Amino acid sequence: MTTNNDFLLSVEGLTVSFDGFKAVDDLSFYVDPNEIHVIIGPNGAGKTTALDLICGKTRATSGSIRFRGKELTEMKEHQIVHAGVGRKFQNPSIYEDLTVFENLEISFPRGRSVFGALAFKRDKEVRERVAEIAEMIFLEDHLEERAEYLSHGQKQWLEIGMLLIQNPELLMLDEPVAGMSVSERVKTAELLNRIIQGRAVIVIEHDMKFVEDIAHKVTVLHQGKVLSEGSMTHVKSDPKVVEVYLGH
Amino acid sequence: MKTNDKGAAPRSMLRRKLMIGSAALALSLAMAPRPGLAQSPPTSEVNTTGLAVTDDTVTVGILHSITGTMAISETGSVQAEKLAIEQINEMGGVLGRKIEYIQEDGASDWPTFAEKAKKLLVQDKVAAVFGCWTSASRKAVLPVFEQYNGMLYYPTFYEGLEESPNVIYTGQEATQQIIAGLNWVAEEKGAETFYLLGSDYIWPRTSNKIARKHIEDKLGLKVVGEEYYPLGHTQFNSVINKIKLRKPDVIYAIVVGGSNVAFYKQLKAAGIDMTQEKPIVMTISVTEDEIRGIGGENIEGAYATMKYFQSLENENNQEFVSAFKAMWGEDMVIGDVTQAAYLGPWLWKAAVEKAGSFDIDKVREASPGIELTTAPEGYVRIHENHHLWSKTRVGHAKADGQYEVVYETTDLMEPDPFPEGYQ
Amino acid sequence: MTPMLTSARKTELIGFVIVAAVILLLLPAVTDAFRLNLVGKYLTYAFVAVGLVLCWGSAGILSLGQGIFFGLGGYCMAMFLKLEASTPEATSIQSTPGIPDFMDWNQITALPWFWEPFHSFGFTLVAVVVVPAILAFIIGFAMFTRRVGGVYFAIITQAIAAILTILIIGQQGYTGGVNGITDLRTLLGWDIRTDSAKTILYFVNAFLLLAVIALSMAVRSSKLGRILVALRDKEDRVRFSGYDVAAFKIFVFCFAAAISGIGGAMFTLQVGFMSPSFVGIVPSIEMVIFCAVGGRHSLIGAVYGTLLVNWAKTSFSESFPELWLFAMGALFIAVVMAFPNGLAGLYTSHVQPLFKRFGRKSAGRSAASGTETPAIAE
Amino acid sequence: MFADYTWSELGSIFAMQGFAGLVLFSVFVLMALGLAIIFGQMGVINMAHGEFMILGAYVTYMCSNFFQSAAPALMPISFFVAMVLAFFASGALGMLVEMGLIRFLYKRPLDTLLATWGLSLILQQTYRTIFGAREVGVTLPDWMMGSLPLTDLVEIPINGLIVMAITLSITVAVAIVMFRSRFGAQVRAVVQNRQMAGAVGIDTEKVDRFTFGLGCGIAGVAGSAFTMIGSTGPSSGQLYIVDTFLVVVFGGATSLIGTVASAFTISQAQSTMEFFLSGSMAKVLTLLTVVGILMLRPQGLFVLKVRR
Repeated sequence: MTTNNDFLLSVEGLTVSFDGFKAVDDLSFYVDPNEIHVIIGPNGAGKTTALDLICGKTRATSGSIRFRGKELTEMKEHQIVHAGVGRKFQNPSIYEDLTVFENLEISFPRGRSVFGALAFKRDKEVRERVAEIAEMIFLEDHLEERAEYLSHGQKQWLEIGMLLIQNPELLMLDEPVAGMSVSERVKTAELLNRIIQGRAVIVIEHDMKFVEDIAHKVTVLHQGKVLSEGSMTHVKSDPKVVEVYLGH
Repeated sequence: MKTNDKGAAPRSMLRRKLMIGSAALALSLAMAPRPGLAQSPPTSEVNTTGLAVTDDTVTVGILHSITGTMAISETGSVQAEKLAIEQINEMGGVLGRKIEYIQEDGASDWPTFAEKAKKLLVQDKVAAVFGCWTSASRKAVLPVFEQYNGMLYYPTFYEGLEESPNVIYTGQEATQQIIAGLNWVAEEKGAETFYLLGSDYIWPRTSNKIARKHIEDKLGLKVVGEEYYPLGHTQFNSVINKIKLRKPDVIYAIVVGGSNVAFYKQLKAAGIDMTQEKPIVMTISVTEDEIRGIGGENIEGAYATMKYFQSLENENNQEFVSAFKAMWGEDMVIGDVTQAAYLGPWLWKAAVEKAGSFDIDKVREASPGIELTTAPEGYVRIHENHHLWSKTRVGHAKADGQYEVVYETTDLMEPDPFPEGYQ
Repeated sequence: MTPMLTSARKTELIGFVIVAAVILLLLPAVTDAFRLNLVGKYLTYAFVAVGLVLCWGSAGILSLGQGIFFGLGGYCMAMFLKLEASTPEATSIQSTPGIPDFMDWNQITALPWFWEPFHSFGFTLVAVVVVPAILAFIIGFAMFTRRVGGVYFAIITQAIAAILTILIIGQQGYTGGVNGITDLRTLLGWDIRTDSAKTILYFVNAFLLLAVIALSMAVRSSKLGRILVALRDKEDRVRFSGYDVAAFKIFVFCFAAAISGIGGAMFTLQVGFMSPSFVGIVPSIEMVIFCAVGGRHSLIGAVYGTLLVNWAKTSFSESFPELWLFAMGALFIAVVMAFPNGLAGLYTSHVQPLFKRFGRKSAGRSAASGTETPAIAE
Repeated sequence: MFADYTWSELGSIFAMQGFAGLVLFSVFVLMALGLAIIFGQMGVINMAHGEFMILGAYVTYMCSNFFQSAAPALMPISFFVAMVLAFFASGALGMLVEMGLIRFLYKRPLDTLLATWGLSLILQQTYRTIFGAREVGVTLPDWMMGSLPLTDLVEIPINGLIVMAITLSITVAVAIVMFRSRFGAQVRAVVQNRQMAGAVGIDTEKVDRFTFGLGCGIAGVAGSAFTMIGSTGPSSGQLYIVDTFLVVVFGGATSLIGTVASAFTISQAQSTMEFFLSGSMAKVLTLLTVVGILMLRPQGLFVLKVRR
């Protein structure tokens, strides 16, 4: 029997109910460092809710979420972020009124308090770090563009970049390649494989080709519960999964 | 209509009758070779302080709310002041000069009042201002009048506690209005217990304080409740229940504005029949103007104490009422404040003529002792403290929206803005 | 510094210089002492409007209760001035000399404890800013940590304005009631009612306003300003980028409250009294319209908006009092329907392009043009 | 404070006070129901709600004047004719306003607040121009202004009964319209998913217009009913606006049942406090309590927990 603390993230017995409807029901799963962990499942399986619970957007009815030994269910959202958890939303969630540079700058993990933000200076360190991330997310030529003019795929990358600049140990991506062209998907897969060093990534995705490209481990959710777990090949051959999901 | 100091009264009465009584005469007088001009002293003599006085005109200000929540109340005052000015002009004006007026809108907003007062005094250099209605607006303009030495004729019955050399208070202060009514209700109606009620601001609170002192200390009777509701409050069922529980002989109500309507409608609906012997509803805040909104049938039987009711039977008043209706329409009603506003221009004219000058200081000096025998309310005289000696009456509300005067003090009530023993 | 930012920054700075010139030079030159005092009074509302630009324009928090803070600042100053005016000598006819006249009328025989500190001018100056900020903090803390926002926040602030008005009017022994605190004459022995005093106060007010605008510009151009814009747009993204969103909202709300308090205090000084009619719902909403007319995103626009609406109000009610409410109502609707970004928006969409075309032909002359329309700064 | 009274007196007073609370409750429901539809279902903050109410009151005023001069015999029923007319007048004005103003602002709730505030100023001045600045006295049929004496102390105000009856019927009617009719189903469909509702063939613009009209019409009926207990003047509508919004928000905006429940809670609190405290303090305490609770439970008192 292993203890929780050996994992980067351990979710145990997690349950949340909305007016009696259990969107996530007694969910348990574990994430190791340097692991790309993909969660799949049909619509309404509770995938997004699970991420909401981990990052504190939704409060659990019961159960525990431990991240590097710290209990997240008791923490406020921004404290969870400070602890090293980053989360990308399903629809690209970026600041359309600001430039790409400013989007990344706001996410730069310094001056996060009110007065820190007032005193914040755009120094060399910030500029270099922004440039570095921009290059990583293929946006180095768009730094001065207002974010609303980016393509859908670029917006997705920008949001990933906004997380990367914070150097989180756990990165949670909700449908990162939705709306991307094939070549963009390939680039995104490369990106994920490149950034995995020293952190773990949880991905929710419907695109099975993409999942196969990146997944180290796959968890299949169905009606708020874990249906199957393991490598992609294992999951694909699980008759339960075939029945409820792939079989459609 | 004509005012004057004691000696000249009979002659001026005669002249007024000629003027108002006969249109033909008035016309002929106007066409006559300017009788005013002959007797009008040169401008340099009557205006040594740079007021807006020319050889044939003098400018005054009218400062009331035309817009905003107070417009409802202040309209009557504006109408009365304009009527008085027109009548004075028909008679040849003041010191041979026609009165012209500049009207400003206080917009129910106190700084606007102060602002406009300053404009009237500084920019327009008016010789007098007739205006304000609420205490708050008066308090706001008061420093302006004192600083720039203007003269304000303030028409509303109010809480007292003020005596400015720059204001003539043509309405009653609280003791004048309250004491006589309480005496009457105690003596004539045998009332022993009182429930005091009001809107929550300075006038009702101060008035009820005076009423309580008078009831408890002077009459030796009992106050069984006292309550205030925010301005604009519309739900009075709870307080009506409390009143029913305490069974007072008199419900003494100083509710104002929109709350008034709600209060009397709900009082009636709760089965408190004001036409019965008890309880008596007595108010100092409902003039004929307010009854129009309340509906005569909803307040029938209540008693009001004030100095003026439209139904007063005397010659002055009949002429005033018909002139007012002729100018502003047959369906007009006239309340206490409207009449007091009407007095303003006449009192000012009398003071100017007594002083022989428009200069503010001279007018102020001449003011105490000025009498008006032709006032619609009867006879008034300016006291040393710039308030008016006047009689107080009790009116009994009828279903048609008028009051029937059931009592009138025999003597003039002395104005006492800082009443000893009532504070 | 990016090229785009620099140009926006430049426009804003030019706008600031122009507005400073208008307030400090143009208006005093073309108006007499009486009108200048009026303008001074209007400019005190501009403090509130500037606060609203930060709160509402930048952070998307619409408060319908800014009159509360304006009023509190004004009352703090009024309490000091009233105490100065109520010396035992000046109030010797009262039954308790040495306390404000309205207290005496209400049978209060000793100065209430919360009035005591207002004998000190230093304390008063601090209180003008801090008292509104503390109340804003309490309201903001309660609301923003529980994520009350948008419409709900607007309605609750409105209710608080109503409560405060009823309280001030009801507790007249302590507050002067519906009449307010009136008849304020001197500030540290200096008669504030004379024309020269009013002119000096006008310039003090103008400098304070410009300082507040400069400070607000600094706030907006800091990272905090960008975070405010960001959280108006995507509150969750800011939260999940590790910011305590509530703290930022509380800060900007308190900041707006504090500068509104300064406006209120300057109002009291210039007008000579303070009354509950500036605390309630109607003045609070009017202040929102000043901001909306100027352009809810433009600090400079707020000043022009305030001046324009008040000037229109004064001149309209002088000549057509009956029409004033129609005009005001139409203005509200027009500003929402036709030009949601107010004067500043009109400037960027219509005037600035002209300059650009003009500027290409003869560079550099655009700034000197005597336009009174403000520059937008996003 | 009760030491001097007999038990029967106390019993009567509590009965009366309970009745007063019910009347207040009815008043609150009437005020808030129209707004709850507009604000709760459509997300529009209608600051001119009070002015729509006053339009109903003025219609009642004109109607009663008409009956008095033209058909005095029909006076006893004039009020109900007036109420129907008030519904259609306010409803029609509401639909016009929706067409000319509101429909451009559905995505900007805070802007509807400003625009409707402007509208309220214009309406107020219009009333002032047409009917004069003074309040008008609405003559009501005699039978409506009185009370039914049950015992010596307990007297039931007839207008209170009528207000309660009107409230009950309006509430039932709204419930039927919103939850049992096709129109109601369409409204709820549009509220939940505008695009989808449009896609399945619902004329969403028409639904919006009628919903707004319905809310305003109910306001008109409320205004008509309030001529029995309150004042009718150009700015009387302003007296109601804060209370109305608080009732709706306290009930949890989106739920009509919540609005009714919240009206009940606030009215009982206010009428109890008014009985034990002086008027102004009761009002302040009621408002403070409501605001305080809203700060603790911003989603309103009576809303079920939903995934956000």
